[in-house]
Amino acid sequence: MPVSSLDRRRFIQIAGAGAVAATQIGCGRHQIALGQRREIPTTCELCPNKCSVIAVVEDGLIRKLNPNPENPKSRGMLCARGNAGLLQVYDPNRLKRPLIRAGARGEGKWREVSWDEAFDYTAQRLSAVKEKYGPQGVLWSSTEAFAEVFFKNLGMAFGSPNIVRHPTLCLASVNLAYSMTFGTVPSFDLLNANYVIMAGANRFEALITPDTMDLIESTMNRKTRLVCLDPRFTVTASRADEWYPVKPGTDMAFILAMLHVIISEGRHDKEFVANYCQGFEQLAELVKQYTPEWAEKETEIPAADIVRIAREFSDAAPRAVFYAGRRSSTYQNDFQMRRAQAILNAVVGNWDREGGMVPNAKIALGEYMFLPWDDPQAPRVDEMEKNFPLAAKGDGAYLKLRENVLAGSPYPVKAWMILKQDPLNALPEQAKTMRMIEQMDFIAAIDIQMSDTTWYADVVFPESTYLERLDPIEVLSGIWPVVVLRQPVVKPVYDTKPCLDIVQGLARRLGLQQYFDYTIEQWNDAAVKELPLEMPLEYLKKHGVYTPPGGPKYGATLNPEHRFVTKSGKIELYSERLQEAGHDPLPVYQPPLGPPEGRFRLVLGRKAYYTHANSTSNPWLLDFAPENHLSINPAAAASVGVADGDMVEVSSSVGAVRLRARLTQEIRPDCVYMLHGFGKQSPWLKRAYHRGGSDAAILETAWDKVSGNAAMHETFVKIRKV
Amino acid sequence: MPKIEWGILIVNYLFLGGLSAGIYFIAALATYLQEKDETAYARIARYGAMMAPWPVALGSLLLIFDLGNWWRFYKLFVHFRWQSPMSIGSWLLLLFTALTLVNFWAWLPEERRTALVARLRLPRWLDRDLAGSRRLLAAAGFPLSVGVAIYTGVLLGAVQARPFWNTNLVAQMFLFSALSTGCGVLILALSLNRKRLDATQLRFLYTLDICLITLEFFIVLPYLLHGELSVEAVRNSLALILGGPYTLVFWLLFMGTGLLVPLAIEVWEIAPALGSGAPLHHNRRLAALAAVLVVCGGYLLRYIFVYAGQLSSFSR
Amino acid sequence: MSKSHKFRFVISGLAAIAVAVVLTTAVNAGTPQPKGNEGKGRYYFKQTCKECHTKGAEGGEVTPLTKTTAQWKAYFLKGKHAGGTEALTKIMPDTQILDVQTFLVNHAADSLQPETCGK
Amino acid sequence: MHDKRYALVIDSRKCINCKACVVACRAENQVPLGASRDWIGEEHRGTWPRLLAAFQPEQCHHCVNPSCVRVCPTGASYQRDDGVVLIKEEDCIGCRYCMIACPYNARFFREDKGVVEKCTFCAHRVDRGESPACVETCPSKVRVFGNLADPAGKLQQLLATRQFHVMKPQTGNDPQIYYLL
Repeated sequence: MPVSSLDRRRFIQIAGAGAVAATQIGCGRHQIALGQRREIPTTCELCPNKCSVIAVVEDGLIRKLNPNPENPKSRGMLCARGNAGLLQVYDPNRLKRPLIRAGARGEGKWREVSWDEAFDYTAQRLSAVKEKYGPQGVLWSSTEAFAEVFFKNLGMAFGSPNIVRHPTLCLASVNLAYSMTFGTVPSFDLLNANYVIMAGANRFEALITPDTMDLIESTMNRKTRLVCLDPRFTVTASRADEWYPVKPGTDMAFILAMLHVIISEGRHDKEFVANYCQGFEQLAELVKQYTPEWAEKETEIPAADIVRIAREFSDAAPRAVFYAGRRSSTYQNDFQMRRAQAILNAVVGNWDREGGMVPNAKIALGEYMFLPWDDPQAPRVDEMEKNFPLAAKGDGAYLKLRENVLAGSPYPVKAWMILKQDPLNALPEQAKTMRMIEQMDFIAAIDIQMSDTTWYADVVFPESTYLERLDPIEVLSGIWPVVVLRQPVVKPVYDTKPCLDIVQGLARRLGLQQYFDYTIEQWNDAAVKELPLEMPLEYLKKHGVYTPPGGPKYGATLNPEHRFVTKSGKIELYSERLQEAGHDPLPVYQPPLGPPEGRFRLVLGRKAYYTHANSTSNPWLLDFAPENHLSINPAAAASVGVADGDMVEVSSSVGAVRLRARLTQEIRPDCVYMLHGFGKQSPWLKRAYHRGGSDAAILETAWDKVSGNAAMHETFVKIRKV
Repeated sequence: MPKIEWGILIVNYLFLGGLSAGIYFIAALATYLQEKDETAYARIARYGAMMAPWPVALGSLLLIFDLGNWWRFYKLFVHFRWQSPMSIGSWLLLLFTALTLVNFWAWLPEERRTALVARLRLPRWLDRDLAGSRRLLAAAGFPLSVGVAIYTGVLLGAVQARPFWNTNLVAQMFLFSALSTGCGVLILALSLNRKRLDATQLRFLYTLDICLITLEFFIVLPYLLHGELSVEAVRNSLALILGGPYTLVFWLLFMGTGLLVPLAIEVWEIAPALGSGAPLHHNRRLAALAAVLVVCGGYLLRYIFVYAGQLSSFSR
Repeated sequence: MSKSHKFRFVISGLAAIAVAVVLTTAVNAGTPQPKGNEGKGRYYFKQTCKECHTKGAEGGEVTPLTKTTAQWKAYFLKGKHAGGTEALTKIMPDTQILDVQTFLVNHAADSLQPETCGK
Repeated sequence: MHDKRYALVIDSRKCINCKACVVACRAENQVPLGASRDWIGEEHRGTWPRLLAAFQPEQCHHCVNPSCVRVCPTGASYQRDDGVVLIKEEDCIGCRYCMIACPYNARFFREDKGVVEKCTFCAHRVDRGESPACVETCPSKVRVFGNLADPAGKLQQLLATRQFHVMKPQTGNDPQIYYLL
């Protein structure tokens, strides 16, 4: 019998939010002629996909967000979060005006202040830290956003080397592995591929545009064969033609065995390899040892299937891809696993071919030329040069950075500026992040809601939500790139400001105004001036998105003249740079540690009802999963005496959370799973407050050795009924 | 899984509507049957006339208060929709309630009537003797009371989305159950009369009730048999009372103490009179017990059907 | 040429020699990167060089990817512009040359430029 | 035969249970918090590692013989000529008979207004020439909305070339959501 997870019949009366609140707020503030209906195109900000939306505004109130079909990346869709985005604007619990902490940190006593006071106070506290510890004593951390550039620039102009961005909690290992192989990170043409292998990527639950839509289209039209490797029976697994509950951490053995079959049977694209790749001989030599029979023991995938999949994959090439996936590192050798993927893709010659792996096309935007500043005097506190010499230095390495800040080495960092980020939930080992917060003399956060981390700030700057502000114009890269505009569809409902205004307010008081003497309009004017449009800005305001004509193009790099942005100028199967840095120049397999007796591997994933840890308080979304559970196989649950619905304590070496157990056949018995984004401690996140548990509290600190990316599957937990 | 939308108020309403219909029907029968140009069972007729209006009036109020917008209930009488059992039922209820009130008036002793008119400052023309119309009112009551009683079952039985209900046997079941509860209330009224037990009238009610309970029993049985031999959805829905959440209340409380036990008591009561025409056992307590059990059984039947029916549905 | 100009010319000449010496050492030593300000270099490159070095313009398109690290190092060692006909110092104040060089070398065709998420 | 008969064809295999349709409907129709006019039915079965998970978008089926309309005592529930089943809020007395009569449990009771509510096929949008919000927003384009009476329309085309089933046909309601197999 179908079980609906949703209790629809009688609605639960929850005080205050939604359309009712919208009506109340809107009527008070804006004098707009009744009956006026406008449709304003803009760009979503509920997740990193940045889909194009059309806001329907009636009487000054946002009534509905519709998908904008003009954007070929979002393919005329808007997901649950995108549809729920308008409640960000009308959330009665959002940040409404600047706040300065009045009680002890975390006590929740705030004083509403003017913007001037917030700026003055922050500038004074930052200057004090700078005086005592130097500009490097201030850490600037941010998550990806169109306006992130302003915040980052303020940190750099301030003189701090310690700008830490989100990639080492995100895709750093993928990006680095593909960059080191191809000189760039390509997209995967899932719409036209005939054979797709996904390992650990859950494209049908964690949505990525256009990949999700393309893959469902191509697989469900029985055109594309989808092979899925995942320790959980995800929605992606349920839609795959073949699913293998691979032993966690052994994906690389599977890939290497595929390479073994393909190369030993001469199934690789010999011409492509000869013309575009270097290091094939060393690769062939390396993978000789990785037989399918060996891989079967590692992965628990039958050798015969590995052989068959390798043959089918190479037969389908170039319309065959081993999908890179989009997640943070799983294990400490994640970079090497990603390299193995990249190499597998390279040798079957799917590079820059329809249905293959395609380098992202570019659209050049103009730049507003602001004055450059001096380089920082101090080295980075995370010592990127020493620890991760190959990684993207401007991003930093978050976990290593936290270690060094806590150790006060090589120097003290005593103030923390945070943009749109919730490190308490985003980083493993919450207790350590809390210690980092505690050792800060000063913390200021720019956010739209009172996240757990913002709760511990000394000053809170309320940013206008994405529907209330003009952001820098951006290019969304891809096989078919687009230019998108995010423009305000309503005036700010509360006393909030966009990021640039906040940055400028601070810059003025820090004596850095000369680096920010432009408006967002000037910035955007400069950005669009080279677009092949007559009135580019007007066009974008009207359409929200500019799509270059002609559609996807393939094969631009497939000429012998083309130089890949690698050391050799070729696709580097074998990497000298890796060798120089002391890493394996070719991916060498290391078996993962198995769970000790009585413990389970904690595996993580995302579901697109929520973006990371930041939309669980949205009333239109929360009822899809009002709290997170511990998913555990019944056989495993029986071994620890846990029944469905029992409250359990999930503990690791760094912490414990309490959750209800949900017994499910859809997970390997040696793994347990919990959804991210729960266990909120900020009371202002009213609906999410104290629901479920935060995975950050129990994840242990571990990172990928090459990229510094947080490794999220290295934690073994104990389960105890309470 | 569907949820319960119609709750205890509706159970009460279906029960009370049926109860009034039953009382009225029995009383009308008592009025209509004559011996030597006299009403054969005058006390039953009078008790019935006095009691019949109130359950249905209360039930209708409950129905109205169960509405999401009770002040819009007048809309029921702005429209007539012949396909909607509820629309037909509303009109039936309206007519029936009016009839019970007129009948009440016709059976009210003169001095009380006059006093009531004076106390309530009713128009003087109301103070009129309608005793002569009692047989006419009784005759008019047969179709209306049967209509109301059967409608409470049709209301459920007409819903093809609920396999538990979707058989015409539900309407008959509710009809006989309604008449039986009416009988039960009248037995109770007679047995509570301190003066004396009127053997003739009581035997009339016992006999009638034994017939009604037997009829009801032989509708419940085919309901179960037919259901078990019917399509999958109906079989599945019967599982609610044959091994599901309502099994105990159905078999033990309804079939057992609500149907068979009172039947047994009543048979025992009139047993001496069966062969020889000897007097009844005349056990006042047993009579009251049987009556209460019959009434409770009728209530439980509606409870079981309203709740279990809503939980039943087609699976695909 | 005015006195101050002459003075600046001399100084820039000296600076160029100094830079050249430093660079020669650098190239000879192997891989050390120039220690200018990359951000400023980018700014000057866009402000000055991109005037002529864009697609269709008189100088033809030049980007950091136009040359490899070694080629850029050699180019700046030579310090000649416009097909070797003109000193770089005529185009750009000498103080900026090191910055531009740093930018170009750091982003040369064979440099390590891992991509990131967002910008 | 009317020249318009709106209906939905749903390719459930494409449904990934992302709930975009549910939230789009909530926003478009200002559905009260906690309630939904459309939802995703889920089916999970099997034993590790042989498993199945299937999803089925559901909402009002806008039946040809809508039992909800039949049982409504006031005529608040009615059907338009184009097949769309609607509720006149001002005529709804809140008796909830229609909810009980609906084989699909597609209706819910709105306590703040005391009336019954359900999917309208976004009639207000459709009348403007747009598609229902759930149809428009769907990432995998599971739902195809259109005019069944149009012999050359996309619905007839799909139904002519694909196998399909409808839910609970035994009720005789003749539901107008066609699920492709």
